Amino acid sequence: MIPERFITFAVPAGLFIIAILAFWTDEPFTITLTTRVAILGLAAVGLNIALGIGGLVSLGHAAFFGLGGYAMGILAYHAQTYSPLTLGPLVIEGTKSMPVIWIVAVVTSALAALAIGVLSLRTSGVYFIMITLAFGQMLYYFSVSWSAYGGEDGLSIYLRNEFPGINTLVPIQFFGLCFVLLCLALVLQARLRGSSFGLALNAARQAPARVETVGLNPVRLKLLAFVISGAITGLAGALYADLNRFVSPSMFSWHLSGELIVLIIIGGVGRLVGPVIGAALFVALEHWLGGLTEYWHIGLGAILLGIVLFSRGGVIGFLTGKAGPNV
Amino acid sequence: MIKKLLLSAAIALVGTAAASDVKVGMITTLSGGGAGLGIDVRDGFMLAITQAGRSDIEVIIEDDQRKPDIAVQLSDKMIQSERVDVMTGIIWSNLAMAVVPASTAQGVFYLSPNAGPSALAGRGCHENYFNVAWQNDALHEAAGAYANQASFEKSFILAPNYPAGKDALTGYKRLFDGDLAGEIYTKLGQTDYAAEIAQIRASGADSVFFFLPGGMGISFLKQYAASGVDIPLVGPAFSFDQGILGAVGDAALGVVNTSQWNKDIDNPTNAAFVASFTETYGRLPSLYASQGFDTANLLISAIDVAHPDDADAFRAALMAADFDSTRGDFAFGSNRHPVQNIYAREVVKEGDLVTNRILSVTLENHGDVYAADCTR
Amino acid sequence: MSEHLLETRGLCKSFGALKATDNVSISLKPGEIHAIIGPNGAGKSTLIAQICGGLAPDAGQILMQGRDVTSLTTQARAQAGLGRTFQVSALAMEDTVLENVLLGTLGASGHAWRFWKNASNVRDRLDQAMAALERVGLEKVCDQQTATLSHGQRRQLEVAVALTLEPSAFVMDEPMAGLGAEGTKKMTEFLDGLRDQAPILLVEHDMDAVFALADRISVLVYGQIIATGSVADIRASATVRDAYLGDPA
Amino acid sequence: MSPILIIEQLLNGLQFGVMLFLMAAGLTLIFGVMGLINLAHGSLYMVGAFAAAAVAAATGSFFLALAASLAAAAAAGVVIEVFVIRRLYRAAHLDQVLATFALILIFAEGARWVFGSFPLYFDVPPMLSGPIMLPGGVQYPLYRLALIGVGLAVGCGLWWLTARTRIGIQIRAGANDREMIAALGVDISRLYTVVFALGAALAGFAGALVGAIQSVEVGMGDPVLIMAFVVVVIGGIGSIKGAFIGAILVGLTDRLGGIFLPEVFKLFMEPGAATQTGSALASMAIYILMGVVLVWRPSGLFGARA
Repeated sequence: MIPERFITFAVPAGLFIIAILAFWTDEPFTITLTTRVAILGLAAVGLNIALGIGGLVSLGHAAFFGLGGYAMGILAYHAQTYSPLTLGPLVIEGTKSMPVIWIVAVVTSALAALAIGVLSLRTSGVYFIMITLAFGQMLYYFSVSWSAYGGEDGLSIYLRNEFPGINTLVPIQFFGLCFVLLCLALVLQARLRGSSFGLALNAARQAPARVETVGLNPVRLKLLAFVISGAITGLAGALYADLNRFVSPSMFSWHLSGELIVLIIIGGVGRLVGPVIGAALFVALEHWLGGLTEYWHIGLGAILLGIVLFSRGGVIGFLTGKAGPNV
Repeated sequence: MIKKLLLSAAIALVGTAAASDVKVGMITTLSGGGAGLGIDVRDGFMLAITQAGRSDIEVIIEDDQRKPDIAVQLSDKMIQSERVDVMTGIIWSNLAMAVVPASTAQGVFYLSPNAGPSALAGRGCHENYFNVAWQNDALHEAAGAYANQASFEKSFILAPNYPAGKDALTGYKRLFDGDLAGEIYTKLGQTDYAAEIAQIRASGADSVFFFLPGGMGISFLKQYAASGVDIPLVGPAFSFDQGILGAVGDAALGVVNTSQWNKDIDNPTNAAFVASFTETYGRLPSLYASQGFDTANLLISAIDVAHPDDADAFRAALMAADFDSTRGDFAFGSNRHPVQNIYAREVVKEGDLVTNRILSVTLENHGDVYAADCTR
Repeated sequence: MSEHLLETRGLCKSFGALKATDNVSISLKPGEIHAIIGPNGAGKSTLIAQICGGLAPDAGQILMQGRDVTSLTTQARAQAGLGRTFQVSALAMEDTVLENVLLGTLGASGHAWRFWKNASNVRDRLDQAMAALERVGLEKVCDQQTATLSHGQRRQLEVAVALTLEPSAFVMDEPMAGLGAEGTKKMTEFLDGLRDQAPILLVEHDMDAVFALADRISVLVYGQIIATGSVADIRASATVRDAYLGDPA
Repeated sequence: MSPILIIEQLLNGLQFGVMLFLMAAGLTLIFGVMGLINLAHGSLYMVGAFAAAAVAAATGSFFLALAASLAAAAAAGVVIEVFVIRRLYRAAHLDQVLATFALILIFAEGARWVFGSFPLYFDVPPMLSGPIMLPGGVQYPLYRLALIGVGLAVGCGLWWLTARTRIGIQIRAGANDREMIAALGVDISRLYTVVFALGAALAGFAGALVGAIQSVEVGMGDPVLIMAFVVVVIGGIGSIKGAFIGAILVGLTDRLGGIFLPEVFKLFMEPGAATQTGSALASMAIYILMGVVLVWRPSGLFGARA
């Protein structure tokens, strides 16, 4: 059995080494794939805070991913066309600066998570799942029918946005940026999990009645977790949009919400680096199975069923021999 | 086993050694909704390559699942990892917008076998981007022109609420001289058109123009036929293509639609194409299959003149369009989009088979209005 | 300030035609253990839920130290000094014993809005938590996962969590349930010593424990308090015998 | 807006609503009785439509096709209940979500594998095709009218089943108290299989009925599934009555919103922009309805518990 602490350090290190090796052997596409792993991992790390610690099975996290993406898309579109964004009396200049875009993405998705959270946390269990799903779909349909930013066709941003001191068009440099953000999010989650807030949130998942009777409000704890979670997933959305230089309503699709949950389960629910393992395996599967057969989704579905029915705790649970938290 | 491995390694070595080979990357939709279109383009394209017996053209085919983000990643892979010379295959305008500008900016040639968004035909055109199908507006404009020829005076027009839908209605209105009885945008992916049909009935229109690709069109046609409304329908070919007609059945009979191709266009290339496609794949070719076939033949004709590494010569060879098209005459306009005839077709029954028959030429040597904006 | 630390006045709650709580007025004085007994279905759980805040009464008031808390939430009542244990242990089973008690200390501090510093590195809280564990005799197992505890230990842990709140009144829902003879004896001794810290409203089925501990007993039958008095009064009461004690169930 | 148009739109909303009800009823029963969230319910809808299209192509009989849709969806329901779902009743919702999501992938690609990528042909029978003149001069498709009738009949049937029959009593008991039903000596595992098959058959039946006027293709169940979720949330989980009222509300909101919102915006905006804004808002109308219901009643209109 492998200690979880080892896995926690080995997985990000492994991802980094693969990217560096790909750089040396001049395989830029492999770097692009590792970047994709880092970004999807980051999105799922966000979801894992709500899901793994708080027990909130959100089937609508694509909403935040998409909002982050559109924050990037809209700002960059206005910068690219040199036309400011006018909202009534408010005139906002577009920007190509990643740090500004990130802040906007984080704030927008946090606000959306607050609104959706306030409504959905009036309920729990299956209601919560269905309501988050429904709100995600609402944003999907809205983005499809709101033609100012391309509607279904999406928005193309011809050049990646800028980060001071870095040429983001070079694959390895952009990977580095995403990797650093992923590591920061992992550190944040680790600290959060051990903090007073994490302790209370974790207890709110397992025994909400207990949390109430010691004088804490479990709904508020979960709401804050949902907001933090949405904000991180939103940041990932902005990066994903930059990776593809393109945003479209498909970033809001409920299949993506489902896939984010899939990433977490493959790696191990509530485990720190579970989402990163999940993202790595998912991207690898997509490319290998996808290369083998057009019908690779059948294989993916079968693998998922196998994980649910026979292996509690995902890859990390298997490696450490310990089942994960119960959500 | 080891021998086999050595052999394949040797082939691989030879493959990379032969620098004059042309690598073609095809990204198209082979799984999920709308896979039928991608499969037709692929089959048409590969039929042409096989018939030409060209072993110096290597085609790498990938499935974009109709997801723009997947398409972008695949194009990164094609360019960065496979180092292809030419790309092709994309079906949908939104995927094309995600892939084409970035690809052509990296020096790759792109030949579009289906999508023709206006943004890439006008100011956003690129010297390495060639459209072998049509500019998106073309078939809709032809529908408007047909409505004039049929002396329609009051049209009800509808399309899904997304950019291609808006282009469609704009295209129709551009050439249609009559008035509009109503103009509505439906939800993308909508499957129930009872409400819209009720509005059509109440509108007093003498004709209905609709652009509802894929499953949407099937639903609309079936429901329209059942509603008892008998105002004549006009639409672009997308809802009447051979793959879809099978699902619509008799409900489509008599509907006039516009297309740049049909299986009864009378030229030897087309006759041979229809026969060999039917024989090879066991089904009739669609519009999309013909576009894939033409794209491949255009490519072959250009490679015979120059290798894509010699970009200027290759580009000039593409521009010459010196190949036998299934459409008969084929030429590019200044923005590298087709200038071609667009026909009005009627859905008819041939025995048990519901299919299309050409009525007339609606627009002759038709280009597009965006060409003037293309300065590159 | 009222001499009653906890009091209900004319509490009523109906579910359709069923009167689960019917004009219940009880009180808890400093230093006492006040036991509520009654047959199954008498409405004990409904009563406790109203006192602790999970269920809103149809009529009547709940007061803590003379202050009306009827409209306050469960959390607010806990912060006002109400310590509660559950009939079925409500504990974070995946967490360690210490973490469960630390949760109580968070509640005592009124909030959990600290996001960076490790929760078990706060000196005061750790001391407070360990003190509570020592009181109930669980300090040796503080690093064990709660799910590995025996049933009796979980009951003790429930009490320890409530202790960290330093409540002014306890409400305990069947703390002896499922404990063996030995466990019941230990728990009885422990509660006996606890009453000086804060009085206890005790709902219990184990009559031996009730008679050993209670200063006062109230008998709840069909949602009504039919008698309140000392152990001797209740033993002697004919009404109670007829309605409840004489009943072999 | 003429009164005739309004009546026609009301009928359309009603027709859409009763079809949603067939989907939502199965979902809400399965959830109410077994506590299971079934994302694959949309796949069963698709199975019904594909089975109907295949049988109609082979036999030419519409009614055989309908029977086939019931049988195929129920059989698919039994198979997935026995091999997958049964292991998930005690599992966390998360596992249920994941497993049924996996089933969606398998069903969607499986259907494409077997039936190919093109939509299938399935049409209304001649005896039900064409329009009919209703009193008041409203011309309305006969088939849609039949759908409304069938939907209402199924609704009554379900009401009778749950309120008046032995299995209905077991279902209601199961929804309220799982221990009690075990105590009554009912074979729980058989009851679960039966309920799941019933829900699946209803979904498949809806798929076939609607498939005759729409296109039968892979992925056709997804949008309906999500709307059915909205219906269940609005109506309250486990309540057949709630599912019915919720479905009619959602059906009417969706259909009327799409037509009337753009008209409303035309009152104070120029027509092009009004159509745009109105359509965009109409696409969100049912979700806004859901939000309002949630604020007002978190456990739905007829839900027992949140």
